[in-house]
Amino acid sequence: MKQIYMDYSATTPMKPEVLSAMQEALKETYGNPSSVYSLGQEAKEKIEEARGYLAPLIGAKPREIFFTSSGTEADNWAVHIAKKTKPGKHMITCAIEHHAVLHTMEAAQKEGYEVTFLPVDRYGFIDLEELEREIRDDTILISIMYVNNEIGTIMPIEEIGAIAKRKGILFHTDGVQALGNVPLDMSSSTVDMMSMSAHKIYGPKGIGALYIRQGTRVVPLLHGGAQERRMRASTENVPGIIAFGEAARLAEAQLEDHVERLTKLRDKLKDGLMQIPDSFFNGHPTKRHPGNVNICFKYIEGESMLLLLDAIGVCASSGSACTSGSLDPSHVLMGIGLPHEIAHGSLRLTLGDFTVEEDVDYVIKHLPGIIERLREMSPLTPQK
Amino acid sequence: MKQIYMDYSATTPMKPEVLSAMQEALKETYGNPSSVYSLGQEAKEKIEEARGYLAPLIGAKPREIFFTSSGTEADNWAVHIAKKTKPGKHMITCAIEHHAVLHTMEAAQKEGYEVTFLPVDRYGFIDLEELEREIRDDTILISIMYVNNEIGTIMPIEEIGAIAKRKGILFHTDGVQALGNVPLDMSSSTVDMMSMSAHKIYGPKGIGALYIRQGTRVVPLLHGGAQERRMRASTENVPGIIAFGEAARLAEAQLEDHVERLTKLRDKLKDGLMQIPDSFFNGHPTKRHPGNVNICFKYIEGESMLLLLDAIGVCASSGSACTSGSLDPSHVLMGIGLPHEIAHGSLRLTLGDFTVEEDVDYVIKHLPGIIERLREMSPLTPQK
Amino acid sequence: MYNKKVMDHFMNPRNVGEIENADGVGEVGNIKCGDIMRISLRIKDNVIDDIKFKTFGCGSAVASSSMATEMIKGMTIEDALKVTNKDVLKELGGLPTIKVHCSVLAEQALKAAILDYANKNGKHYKELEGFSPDEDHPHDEHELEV
Amino acid sequence: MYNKKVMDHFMNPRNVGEIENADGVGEVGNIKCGDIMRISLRIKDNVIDDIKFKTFGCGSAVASSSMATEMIKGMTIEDALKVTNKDVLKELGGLPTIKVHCSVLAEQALKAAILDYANKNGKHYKELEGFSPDEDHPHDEHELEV
Ligand SMILES: Cc1ncc(COP(=O)(O)O)c(C=O)c1O
Ligand SMILES: Cc1ncc(COP(=O)(O)O)c(C=O)c1O
Repeated sequence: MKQIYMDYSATTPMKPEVLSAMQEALKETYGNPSSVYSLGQEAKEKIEEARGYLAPLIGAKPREIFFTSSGTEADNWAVHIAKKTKPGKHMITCAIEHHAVLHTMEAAQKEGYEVTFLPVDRYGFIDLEELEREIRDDTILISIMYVNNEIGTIMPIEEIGAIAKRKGILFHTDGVQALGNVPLDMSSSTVDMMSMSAHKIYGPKGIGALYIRQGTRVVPLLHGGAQERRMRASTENVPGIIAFGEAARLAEAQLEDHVERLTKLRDKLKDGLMQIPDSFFNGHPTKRHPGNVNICFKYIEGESMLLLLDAIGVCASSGSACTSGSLDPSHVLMGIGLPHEIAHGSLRLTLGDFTVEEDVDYVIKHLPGIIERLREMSPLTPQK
Repeated sequence: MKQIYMDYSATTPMKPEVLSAMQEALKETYGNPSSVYSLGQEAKEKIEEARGYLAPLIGAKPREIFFTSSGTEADNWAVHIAKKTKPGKHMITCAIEHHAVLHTMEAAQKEGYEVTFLPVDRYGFIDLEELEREIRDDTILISIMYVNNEIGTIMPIEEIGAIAKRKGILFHTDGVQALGNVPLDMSSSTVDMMSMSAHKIYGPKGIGALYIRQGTRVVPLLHGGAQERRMRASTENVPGIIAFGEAARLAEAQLEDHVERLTKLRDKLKDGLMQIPDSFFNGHPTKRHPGNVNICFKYIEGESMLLLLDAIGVCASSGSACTSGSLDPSHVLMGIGLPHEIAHGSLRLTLGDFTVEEDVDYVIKHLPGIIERLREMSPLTPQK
Repeated sequence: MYNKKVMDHFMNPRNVGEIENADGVGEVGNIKCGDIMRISLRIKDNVIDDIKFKTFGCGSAVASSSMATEMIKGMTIEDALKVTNKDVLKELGGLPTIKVHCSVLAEQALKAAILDYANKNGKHYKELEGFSPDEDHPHDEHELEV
Repeated sequence: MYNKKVMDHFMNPRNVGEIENADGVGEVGNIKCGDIMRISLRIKDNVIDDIKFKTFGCGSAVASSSMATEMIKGMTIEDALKVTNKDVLKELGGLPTIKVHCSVLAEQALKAAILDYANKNGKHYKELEGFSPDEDHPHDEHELEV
């Protein structure tokens, strides 16, 4: 059975070029970059080369990029930097952030910080006036994600950043889903810090980065050795960094094509699936991740849908409670105001560079039967 | 020119089995383990399989093992756990810990914790009576490394742990250099938490683990998703974990042979190099890492030695100021009481599973000439 | 995640549907938690002659509904009331820990259906004493001690 | 880490040694910091006729010692005193940032040697005003603003 991977926002397979760069590095570039001998120094050079590939993808200077172990670590670090370098006890974020930001903020609350979780409208947008109203004298950080990972909405980051700048508040954005999917140019941006992750752009898992604008005070989250200019300790994950660099290089070269091609596929998939009765499209229709389709199907539960999709070779995700391992449907779907019974029936299909039109056609053809079947089994479906 | 790698304590090349397990996983096992579909579930199973390989290497239960991005993160996390779960403001460690512990402790000091840095004797041992004397009512953590990474000394961990246990204090050990080099059995140990790192046992960089004894309260250091039983967020580094598992499996199978073979090579190397005049052996003669030789050569500086060794294909390290990028020679060499002029001339050669006797012979043959050459250039060398 | 037997019951659920003019119907669950189950019964001579279910829920909810109905069909009411969630789990060969709570619905729904039958027919089963179909089933905790 | 030219001067250092009965000798540096340099000079008609060095230090200390002595040999004392650490760095094609401080020794040692010569011979060079061979050379800081 052909496997149709439509969960690119969860993680991506690696591109062949990235894979071979990494495989080679694992074998050859094993020297510790802190070492004096050539083997170590070569590793160090390759790290700088990779930093030099990531920089243009986001319009940054190489020295503004610090490698981390993941997007999660980058998010945690950004909040830590605000806490340790700014005087004040208040932070602002929004209700539909990734847990890497939300739970970090909640941990800060336990330490005595006050956090405002801004509500969002049905598209996932915060109210800019409300943001301004919530800013206090002791606000040290505004953290609003660039692109939402579930509903795909692209936030008005520069407008938010302009407010932050005007008020002199540090502005962080979780750019994990934006990287490689949205044109980014930190050199003309209001963003002070941005989180990134390699495994969302056809790179390996276990490597990420935090962009930190020049002029920002930095303190480490992980203490230890002098790596990353003393700001992020631990022996560098050299092969991971090299692969991240290669993935970034490709993403930069292909960005326009990537967005154009995916957008077409996405809209075709959306139009096809919205033919199914009692379906609700989530997120903004156009201001959205080029590969993200998120739809709720009434009367049915997400995990069941995923299992039946898996049985026909389709990999997808859902914001239902059962798939998140928690009791409630995803906080994002709740955040945009969906009632429980609709949110439980959510399906997220995220397309990527290996998706072809036939895959889209296949899902359009087979999903209606799956929905039908589950609805027949559901006590909630109205009797015909 | 043949390359003779003698810096296994800095990092190791990967074993072929580990490399191929990782290369395959990078390609095939790309599913997100939190996903419902088979591709994700297979990744999840492989993670548990890897945990099951690491557990016997340290005599732990699989559920006591939490994967991290590195030994550094594990060290930071252990200190964090003590801070967040124990009432009290005092911690005890020792002067020759890895920076991942030392600098984490220093960061805690800035937050108001008091830290006792126990001095060590010339072998690197702390005084157990002094340890007991320094314990206070509000001591929340004792953290003493298992094997020192520079001088190779194996600490009397169980004796230290017995004191901690008697006083009801959490006991952490940085086991990064012990893993795979010392028989470990957590099931009969006094250790509550132990840090590990894959790239020191022929696994990849960017993956580590923290052992946490069952019954210990745990809080996350990195907040976000529900991975690692909600205790360590971020999409799992699946290929890294799989490779760590494979490296652990091999280490377990080969431990005895590994120790025996390396010990012989180590002692031969040591005896050969100690023929050089004005040389000082560092660390304990027998209670030491099976592959570690650390010698100071008077009148010369470490980095120069490393460069000349590199020129003949030998990869080694030194605790000289210039190689650490700081002003002083390594805190470990200072900690065991060496004067600056001796510490600057330190050379660490660490052997591993790809080291053969000819490599040892080669170094014994060529190092004297290098020392001689540098001494001739040094203004400190007494005129003959 | 799920073993073969669970997947079989999920992919090919037994006894799906609704019995027309059933002797007893029970519906339990909570839309908030994402699982709702309805069981309808046909009772003949104190024996569960036919049983059908409809379930809105995840894989384990569907599979345990299917398994439970299959086990219960043909039992006397007294025997059926003795079937617990644990028995269903055992027959299924186990469920992932975090999924166990999704399987308690079947036991609850059956009880609710029998209660409905009992109420309609003026019967009394001591196994149902204290049972309330509207009570929430227990959920697992979110803290960790290793 | 080091470029080819630096490595060449490290691997094949020029002017290593000690001049017997030198006209001026200067030693600077600090064992704590791990670099010490001694320069000895032979001066003829106000010209540096011969110069030799001994250095205890890292690759950049040795290479900059070698390069500096090579540059200075044959210069008048006045010209030699104009040679700065920057000139040496430039000739070397640069050093890694954290290594730059290791290269200041050469300038210091030369000055110290000329001072010694001046003191012995009752000479005075205005370039040496305010120079003290025992002053520590500056080191870089350990904080980061990106
Ligand atoms: C004793 C010790 N602890 C911690 C570490 C840090 O490990 P990692 O490089 O995986 O962060 C190392 C090695 O660098 C080490 O030798
Ligand atoms: C928006 C967003 N932020 C953060 C993360 C976390 O990234 P990582 O898995 O690299 O920790 C993800 C993905 O998991 C994400 O989609």
